[in-house]
Amino acid sequence: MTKDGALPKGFERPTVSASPNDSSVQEKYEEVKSSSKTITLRISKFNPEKDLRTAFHAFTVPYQRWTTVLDAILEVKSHQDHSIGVRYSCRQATCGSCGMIINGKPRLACFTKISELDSDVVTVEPMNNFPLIRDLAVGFERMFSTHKRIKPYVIREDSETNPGTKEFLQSPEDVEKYIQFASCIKCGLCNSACPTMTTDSTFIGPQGLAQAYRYVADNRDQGKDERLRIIDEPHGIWRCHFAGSCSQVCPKGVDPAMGIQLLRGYLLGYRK
Amino acid sequence: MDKDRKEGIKGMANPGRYGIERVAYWLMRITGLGLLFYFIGHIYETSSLLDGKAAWDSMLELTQTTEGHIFLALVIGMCVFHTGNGIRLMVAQAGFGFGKARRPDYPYTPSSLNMKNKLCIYVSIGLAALAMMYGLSVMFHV
Amino acid sequence: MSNIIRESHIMKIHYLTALVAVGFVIIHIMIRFTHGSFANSLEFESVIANYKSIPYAIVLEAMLILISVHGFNGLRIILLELKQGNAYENAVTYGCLAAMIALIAYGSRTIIMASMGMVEA
Amino acid sequence: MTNTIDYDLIIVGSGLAGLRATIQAARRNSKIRIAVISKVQVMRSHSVSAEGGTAAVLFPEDGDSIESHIYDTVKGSDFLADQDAAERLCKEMPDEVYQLEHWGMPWSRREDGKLGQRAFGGYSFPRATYASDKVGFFEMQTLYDTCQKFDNIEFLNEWFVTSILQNEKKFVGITAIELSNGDFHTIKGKALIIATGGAGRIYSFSTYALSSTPDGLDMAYRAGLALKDMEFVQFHPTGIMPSGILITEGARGEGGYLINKDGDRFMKKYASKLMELAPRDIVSRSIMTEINEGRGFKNETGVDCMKLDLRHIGDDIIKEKLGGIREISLKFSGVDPAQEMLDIRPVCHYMMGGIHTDINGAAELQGVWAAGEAACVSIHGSNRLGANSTSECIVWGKITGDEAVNYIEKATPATSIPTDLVNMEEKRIYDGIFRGRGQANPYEIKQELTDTLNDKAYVYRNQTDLLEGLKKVRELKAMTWKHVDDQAKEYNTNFSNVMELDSMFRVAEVVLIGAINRKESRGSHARTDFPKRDDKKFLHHTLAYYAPEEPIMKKHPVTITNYKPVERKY
Ligand SMILES: Cc1cc2nc3c(=O)[nH]c(=O)nc-3n(C[C@H](O)[C@H](O)[C@H](O)COP(=O)(O)OP(=O)(O)OC[C@H]3O[C@@H](n4cnc5c(N)ncnc54)[C@H](O)[C@@H]3O)c2cc1C
Ligand code: HEM
Ligand code: SF4
Ligand code: F3S
Ligand code: FES
Repeated sequence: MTKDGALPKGFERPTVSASPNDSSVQEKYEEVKSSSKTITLRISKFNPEKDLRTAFHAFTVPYQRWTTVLDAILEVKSHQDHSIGVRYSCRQATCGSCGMIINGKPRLACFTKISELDSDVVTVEPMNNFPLIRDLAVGFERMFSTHKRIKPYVIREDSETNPGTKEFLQSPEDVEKYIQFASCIKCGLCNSACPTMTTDSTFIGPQGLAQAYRYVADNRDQGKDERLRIIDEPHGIWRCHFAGSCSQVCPKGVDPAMGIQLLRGYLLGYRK
Repeated sequence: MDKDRKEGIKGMANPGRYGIERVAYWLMRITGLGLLFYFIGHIYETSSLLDGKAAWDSMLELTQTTEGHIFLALVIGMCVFHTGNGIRLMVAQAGFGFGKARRPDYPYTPSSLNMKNKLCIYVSIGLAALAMMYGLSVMFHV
Repeated sequence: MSNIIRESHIMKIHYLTALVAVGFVIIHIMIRFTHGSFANSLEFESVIANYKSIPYAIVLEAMLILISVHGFNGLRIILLELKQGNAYENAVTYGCLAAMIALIAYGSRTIIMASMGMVEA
Repeated sequence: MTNTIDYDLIIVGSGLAGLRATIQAARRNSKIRIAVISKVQVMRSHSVSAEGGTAAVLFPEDGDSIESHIYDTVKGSDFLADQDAAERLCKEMPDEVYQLEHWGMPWSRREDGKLGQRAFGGYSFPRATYASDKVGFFEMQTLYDTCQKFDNIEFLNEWFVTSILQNEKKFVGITAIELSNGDFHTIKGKALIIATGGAGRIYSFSTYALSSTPDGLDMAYRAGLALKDMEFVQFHPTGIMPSGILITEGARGEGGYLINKDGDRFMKKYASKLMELAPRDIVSRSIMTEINEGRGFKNETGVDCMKLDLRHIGDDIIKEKLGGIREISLKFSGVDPAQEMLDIRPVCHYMMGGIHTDINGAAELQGVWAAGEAACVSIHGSNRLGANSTSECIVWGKITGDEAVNYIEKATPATSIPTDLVNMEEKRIYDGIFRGRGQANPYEIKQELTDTLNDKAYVYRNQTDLLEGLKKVRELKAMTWKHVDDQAKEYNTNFSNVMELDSMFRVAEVVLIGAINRKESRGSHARTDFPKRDDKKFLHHTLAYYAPEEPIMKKHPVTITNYKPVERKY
């Protein structure tokens, strides 16, 4: 997409002249401001004290090329409806707070630009397959506890150091084997997309399984057998059917589907 | 309202949002179940052998209808797809065919959703269609 | 159930039965073509003749077992994912197991009796 | 309405400092019950955004030395750092890097399998240990995951802590609101570690997470603990336009250039030796000087900016070592750093100041420690060197964890929670804020407040601006902005947003008053009306104590051991 210098969607812009106080840039700016387009933002709202079901409220929001869905939601929260319940923090796709369903697909609000959605109406809903707390905020307790269950840490006797200890040697190639899975920001989008999760809330889920693989693939770790035993249960790794939706929605390129299938290689005896 | 907000079967069977892998996923389920029902029926059907030629023939008659033929053609299609996709899944689930894990670069293209896998799915669907057509041509003597 | 047998063992069986079944199903369908036409192959006499060939009867029996195991385990998987809870899951597991055994028994009766010629005229 | 819970150790804030303290305490004594409380879900703390590196001396055999790290830190601080603290940081850090490595940290490696290090601003040796450009994220993950080993840790996700409770000059507990259901709790504890991070969201153009508001600092401040050196706010030279998201110093560490309108690498004028890798205060000032003298660019949003050129580094190295910023610039600005230059501008990035502590991280109330960015042990003095902050978080996380366990192990039976304090706090937040029916929109007030700081207390400061800023802040404060529309219990972020705003006023005031009082230029604090450093009058820390009307300002001596202040040249 970017190899040939093309810009991501929403950035088809005219060549901006490099000289600064150049009047054309200023004009461009004026143009951007005055032409500021608007979209209709439909936000799913639900207040557990009062409501029996979720309902959509629609707002008109101005946006620019770089406006993200999170920006738009916070714009509404600041100026139109203070009560919107939404979780956010880093606004740069590293904290994993802002997963939600945007125009039908699970995505990070801060990592989805309005302009790339190609739609005049943007609909945001809380993530599916997570218990709803309020409006767009869902409960993560179960995902966190399954994460804990797969023992997500280096298991070996000398993992606590003494003064003067040096590193375990690891080549850049060794790091490549697990770094992809270590990029998980625990946003839960994958769990929300996985078809098994739509009916099975006891499934470990792609997030936890990918983390199990992250540690199994790390050559500093010696806890493989322990971890394999944990995930080899009726609602464990075998409830993945390689539907691939997890990898499709993952905003960080973790590719849980791949991790899960690789992990299965150990259980099927193809890998040691 | 359901506290966990599980999407239920509806969500499971909603392939529109996702890729062909998701379609393959639910086709696999449906064909698996379909085959199981056919299989049970088939065992019941063949058991009529024990009751002699008359019983067998009358049982056969039931299936030698247009609907019966179409149903049989469906079974053939289901069987071919299920087998083809099943073999793909088994190869994939043993961890083959994704290349290696590596540092992801933006924009992220997950290597598990690679062309090889997609191709296998399309081929399975294509083969299933071909087999169904062949089956229909045999059964309807065209 | 899960404390008696690991899920990975079950799934190995699931995959293995599928793989072996592929071969048998191919044989099973190929046999249809040894009779000239599809319709001919379904003639009562040719079917009975097939059953009387002991190797083929063994193929049929194996196929019956393999596919039943595979198919009912598949059903169990789907049902387990549909709903959770101890009682329900036990019911599913044992229900599928029972159905599987019943189907195998019922199918085996046909195969054994047909191959031994215990068929009404 | 009030529920009481009881723990031994309470850790408020779950950034690098909080989690490192948690692990230290948990592994020291498995009987101690630890609560980690954070207003965001624990692993979503601001620390995940740290990008570039963690400083440590790992390769003395290649010519690095602890001594040099100490001196670089002290010199970088413009000699306001407490030198004993800087020494402790540099000495303890190597072991900590290896400890993180043993816990699974995916540090980037050299070909020989050892840890990789890159160049960073103000260092005389490339000693920023890195993991691609997601150092903070991976460190947070390593620490959070390692916490899962222990059963004596309890995470209280999304609990907003509002005040510190004390009895007979001893810490006894805190009050907090559980956001998911709105319940108000008092939590009893024997010891407290405050690790609530920086407060950079008092500036509108900021690299910080949106959750980095000063409520943690404010809670300590209201409890009578001093805030130290708050006038020193670091502006990072390279915040990308228009979002203000950080482009790590590692980008320059890997060889990036800063280019002005004439196509010059203008840094040669300001720091001929270190060029782009001079300390941040110097680079930021250089950029602003260039812009003020008309050699800047205009971003298409109309704001002045400068260009950062990474094109010569090449796509492959950018992908390997700067993948995160490549993603950020592609996504948020539509610029591929391998093809085009990036629009950047100095951006609020770090607060050198914080809760006043001694070298062990102990605050002025018995049983309370502070660590990380929220604390001011004073390692960074008036200007922090890049990569030294994550180091500080980790080292003082560990130290405070240890100290708190020592204290708990021999603590006398807990005194009871004074109900009048709890009632007062309930009144403050519920009657004062939750039931507030003010006329002004608090979100607009917040925008104005943060814009004011951006305008008036930015890279270059002067008396007039600062006074105007203070006046404006007080005007805003006097308006009736205490208004919470949302009266629901569950997940009421409207309520917490207004509480955050409330704390911003007090802390912004301390920043401005500190800046007004310091009539010199030192480190990040550059006064155009007093362009020279003045060691005679101002070689001291600033302390601010809470008083209802206006903070009480005091002075505090700087610890100088080996290095006499000299002029800072790079
Ligand atoms: C974009 C960016 C990049 C950086 N890169 C680097 C780098 O490369 N190298 C480096 O050394 N440093 C870097 N820094 C600085 C460094 O990241 C921070 O100083 C450090 O992460 C602070 O960590 P902390 O543990 O003190 O606090 P934080 O990580 O900020 O955590 C604060 C915690 O306190 C909680 N909290 C706050 N108030 C309350 C309350 N009232 N109730 C309950 N909980 C509360 C928050 O929820 C959060 O959990 C960077 C900073 C930024 C902004
Ligand atoms: C002969 C070739 C066959 C092959 C190679 C095959 C392969 C597979 C594989 C690999 C799976 C697992 C899918 C997954 O985990 O997602 C599966 C599931 C299943 N199979 Fe088969 N199968 C075959 C025949 C059959 C037959 C004849 C039946 C019917 C009796 C059947 C019924 C099922 C069912 C019900 C499932 C569960 C569906 C699911 O898990 O999604 N299969 N098959
Ligand atoms: S694997 Fe990807 S989608 Fe899933 S939680 Fe991690 S980052 Fe989110
Ligand atoms: S979407 Fe679910 S089925 Fe497997 S490949 Fe991903 S976990
Ligand atoms: S706000 Fe952090 S991921 Fe979106």
